[in-house]
Amino acid sequence: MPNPRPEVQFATLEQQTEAAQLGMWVFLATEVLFFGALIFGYYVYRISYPDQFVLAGHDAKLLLGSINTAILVTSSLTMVAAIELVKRGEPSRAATMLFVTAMLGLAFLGVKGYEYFEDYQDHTVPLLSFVLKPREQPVVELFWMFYFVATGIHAIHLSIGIVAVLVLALHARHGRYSAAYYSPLEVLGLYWSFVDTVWLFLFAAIYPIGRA
Amino acid sequence: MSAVTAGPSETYLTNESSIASWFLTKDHKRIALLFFASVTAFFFIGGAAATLIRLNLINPAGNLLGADLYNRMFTMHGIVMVWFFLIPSIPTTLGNFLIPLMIGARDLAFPRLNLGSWYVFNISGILALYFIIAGGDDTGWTFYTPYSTLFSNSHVIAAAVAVFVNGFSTIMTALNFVVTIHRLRAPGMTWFRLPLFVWAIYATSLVMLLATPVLAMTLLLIALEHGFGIGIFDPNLGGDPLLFQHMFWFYSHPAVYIMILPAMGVASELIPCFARRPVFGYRGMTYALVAIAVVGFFVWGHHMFTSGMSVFAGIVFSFMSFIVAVPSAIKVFNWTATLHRGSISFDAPMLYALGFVGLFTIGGLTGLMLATLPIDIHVTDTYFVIAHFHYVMVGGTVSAFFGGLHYWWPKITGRLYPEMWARGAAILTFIGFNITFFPQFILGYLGMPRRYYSYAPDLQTWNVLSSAGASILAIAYLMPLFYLGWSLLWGPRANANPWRATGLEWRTSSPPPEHNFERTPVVTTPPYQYNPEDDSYVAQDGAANA
Amino acid sequence: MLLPYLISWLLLLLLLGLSVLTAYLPLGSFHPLANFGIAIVQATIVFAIFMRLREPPAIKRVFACAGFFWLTFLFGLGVIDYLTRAH
Amino acid sequence: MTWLPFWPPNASTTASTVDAITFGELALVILVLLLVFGMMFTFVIRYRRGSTADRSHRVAKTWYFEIGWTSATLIAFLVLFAFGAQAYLYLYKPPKADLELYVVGKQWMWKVQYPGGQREIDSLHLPLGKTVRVVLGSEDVIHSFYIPAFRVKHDVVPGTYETFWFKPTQLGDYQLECSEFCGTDHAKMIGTVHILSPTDYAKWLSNEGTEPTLAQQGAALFRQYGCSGCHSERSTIHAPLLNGLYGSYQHMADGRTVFADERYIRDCILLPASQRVAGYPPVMPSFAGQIPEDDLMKLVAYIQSLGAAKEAP
Repeated sequence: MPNPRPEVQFATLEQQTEAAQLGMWVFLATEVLFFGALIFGYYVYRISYPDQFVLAGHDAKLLLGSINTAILVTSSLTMVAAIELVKRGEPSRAATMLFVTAMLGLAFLGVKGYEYFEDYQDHTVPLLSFVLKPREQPVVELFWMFYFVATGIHAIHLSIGIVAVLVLALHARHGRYSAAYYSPLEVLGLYWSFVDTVWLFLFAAIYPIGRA
Repeated sequence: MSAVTAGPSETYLTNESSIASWFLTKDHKRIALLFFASVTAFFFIGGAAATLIRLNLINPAGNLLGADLYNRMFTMHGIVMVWFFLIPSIPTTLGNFLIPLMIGARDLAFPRLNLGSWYVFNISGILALYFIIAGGDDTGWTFYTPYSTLFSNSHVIAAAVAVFVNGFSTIMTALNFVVTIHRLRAPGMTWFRLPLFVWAIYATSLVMLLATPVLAMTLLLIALEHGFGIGIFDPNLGGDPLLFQHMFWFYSHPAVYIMILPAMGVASELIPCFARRPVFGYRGMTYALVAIAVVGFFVWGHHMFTSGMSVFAGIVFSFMSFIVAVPSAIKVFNWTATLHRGSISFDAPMLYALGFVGLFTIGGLTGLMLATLPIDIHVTDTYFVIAHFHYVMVGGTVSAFFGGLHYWWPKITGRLYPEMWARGAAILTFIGFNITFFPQFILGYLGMPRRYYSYAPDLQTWNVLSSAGASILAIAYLMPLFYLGWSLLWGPRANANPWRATGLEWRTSSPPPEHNFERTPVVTTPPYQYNPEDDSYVAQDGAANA
Repeated sequence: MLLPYLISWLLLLLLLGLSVLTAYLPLGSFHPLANFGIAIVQATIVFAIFMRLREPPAIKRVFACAGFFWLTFLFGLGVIDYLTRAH
Repeated sequence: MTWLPFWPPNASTTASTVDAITFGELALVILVLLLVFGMMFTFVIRYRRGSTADRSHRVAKTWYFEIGWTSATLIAFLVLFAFGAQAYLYLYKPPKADLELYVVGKQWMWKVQYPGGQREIDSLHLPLGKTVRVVLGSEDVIHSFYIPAFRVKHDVVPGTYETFWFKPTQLGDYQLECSEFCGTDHAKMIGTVHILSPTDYAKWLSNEGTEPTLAQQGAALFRQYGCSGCHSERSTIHAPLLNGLYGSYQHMADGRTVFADERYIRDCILLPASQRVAGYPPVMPSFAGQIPEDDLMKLVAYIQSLGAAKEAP
């Protein structure tokens, strides 16, 4: 596989790689603000209604949330492993690693879907099946609205990531990448790990709430 | 005149001529022209709404449009002008065209992303046209909840989604500029040799990148609440409508700087060139640009002094609003001082630039009055605010946009525009603008609230005066459409550097070839090396009087 | 080469355990702070190791921090209002 | 300033404060404009292309000047800020009120309730020279209560109460407006404020005042909504008595101490979750969506009246 030539606006391939990475970092900065705005809203209400948010958080599925966190953290590991394998000149093993990463992403979505189902049975889904439990007041519904909006938008981001990882896995299998050229993999790796990071913050906000 | 040798005969305009070569182009200069077409269309759509608004207000009864139609009209005017004209105006057209040329690059870092940005912009534009044609939105461009979410029966979702999608275009373009300015500067083009226009676009891009996502999230929540009842801001559940205002203004105040910073950049190019001397305090100008971009994020609460926000927060935001005015003041003084001991000529771009400085100064000083808490309580949500921000956005940004368009017209099209017509339009803009908007300061202090389709009869004189001014302004804005159109076909050919200016964009042919430069230029000189004494200059690649 | 990644993966899982543990501790109003703090440490590990921020060029660190830095403006100035509302 | 054709009437103590600051600032604005425009005109004429003016010895050390005008503007701005902030604090620290009004904004009208039980729509009758405190509530969207002649304005936010005050100083009729966009007939959400002499005001009150007072109406509602079932000495449920509550400091279960004003009482009724008093179990149900705004204000007025009288009625 010969090294591709840089695009016309770049002097060298290295410059092009750096630009692509910088571009992804700039994009991630905007994503921080996107999710940050939602998390800001969440904490504003948590300050205003501390007791009720703790009550609401009792019904969040801590076990499923923890399993999902572990799945995503592991998927970050397999993602960087794939990049390292390409660097060492083993693109086909890297492709396998990428498939594993995508499968872990799908596993996350599966667990998430099951969690939504349990939420539904628990009557904590606003609009569809929502019942206030004893001592709960209407603000509890705000907690669940945040929960669904935040995890929903995160799931969309993750789905985009899964599709992209699968595409790159196919590319890797067909030998598009080599130790000399793997820039798209690195850029996608940044995105993937960032989506994990978002989940870490959502987990902290939603799940480990007062069960003492 | 110019000693620059004629470039290759193939320019970016003529190298390919199929329709696909335009709609699938990756050339930043062609994409700039595509953006120019879209943005101009929206300028006239928004202008049509403004015309109807001013016609309606001639009569105190306001029965020309009536309540519902009037409410839809000012909402459409606001949304179209803010997101479909002012915010993209200078960055996507002049910025897109000039950034690679000014820094000596062959294109932007991500040409496909640049083209994608134009398509996304047009998709959002079609959504905007959809909500307008389907019956409009009556929430005002600010989408205040709970009116927008629980009460309005208009097309709130379509409007919110249009603005949401528009945000992607903004972010794509800004990201492209930031990476390009970081990674693609020509050899020798250090940060403190960048023209101030590049600095201004860089600062603007930062604000776009860091503010727009918050708006996106906010409008997403508004659309979800209006469409599905996911009431994050619903007071019946204990939600706080002021939380919406915090999130909305966290974007929308910096958005004002998205509109004005590029205009400042344009003025900083024009004034030294036509005063034939270096800009006064180049470094100070760059620091001021960055300071405005950063401190601009600390002041959003001054839109909420009467909203029920805490008294303490009000005082903090008032303080910050005064602080952010300092760098703006520095810029005004530096532009004025740039005229000192220059050799000033009064071509149309300079007239627009001087108009910009004057009108921006009035807008900025009345902004100080609005930052003062007790005055703001009286005049917020009145025509005083309307007058203030039109002085900044229309008097400031639109004047600078027209100035820049005339200045770089020969570079973009390879043709000269008719100077006398252009000067006439510039002067008419200034006169019409002041007649339109100055009376609105008075109306505001008299207590006429904004967004009123009818008003007390004793305020009619000022309203009629304002509407009369608007008709002059409309003529002044339509004139360039005709004489610039004429120049496209019959204007005399321009040489590479008709203004004898120093930037790298003038070191290639007019219009430039596809990849901008025959050879990558090497920069040896700071910008604006003009000498008024012997009328000489040194271009940024070291060529003297080229 | 994979060792730093493996170590940070283990660290992340440990921190996850710690975060789950806090749910059962009576921390009162420090609860959100504790969880948020753990998330920040986890995010730092992911950014530094998995996203290779420790490697040059430095400019990417600037943008990686810029987002969070700007977010503190929203949180800082926004929360001022909520902490000082009349009552 | 009434001699100026473009100056609104000045009819309250607030208006004088605001006008004074406006004048000071306007003078400064005009001064700076004269300075900037004067310099611009002088320079463009003197140094126009082809003039014989000397162009050598241009300023080299520009930063001397820049530091000069940076510090000058900074100091000027800080002075303006200080004046404004001081006046703002004054405007937000109400003096003792002579009269309390309850105003509900509703698409597209203002409903006014007087302590004596009188009610009006889109019209206020107020005595000259008395300090008026207004409690604002909204039934639907955000409105803004604005009297230009008084230079006072405050948003009316659904889900909470806002309060502010003013003191009329001129007899006459003044316009009342809604200044936050609230829907179709936003521009018609206007009314008139009639400032009467104290004797005329008393006459007006007695002509209107046939109903029981606001607090008495509230007391009836207190029984009707079942509040008295818990909040009374005879109740078996451990709920706080409300005598002396208004205007006191309350200790919350989460450790905060809050001042019990109208907004607090309102929150306690609608969102008791956010305002749990220390030592009491969280058993109070939320009344959100069950009490119309007018009734709510009557209840608040009643609980307020308990604060004044230390005895239960």
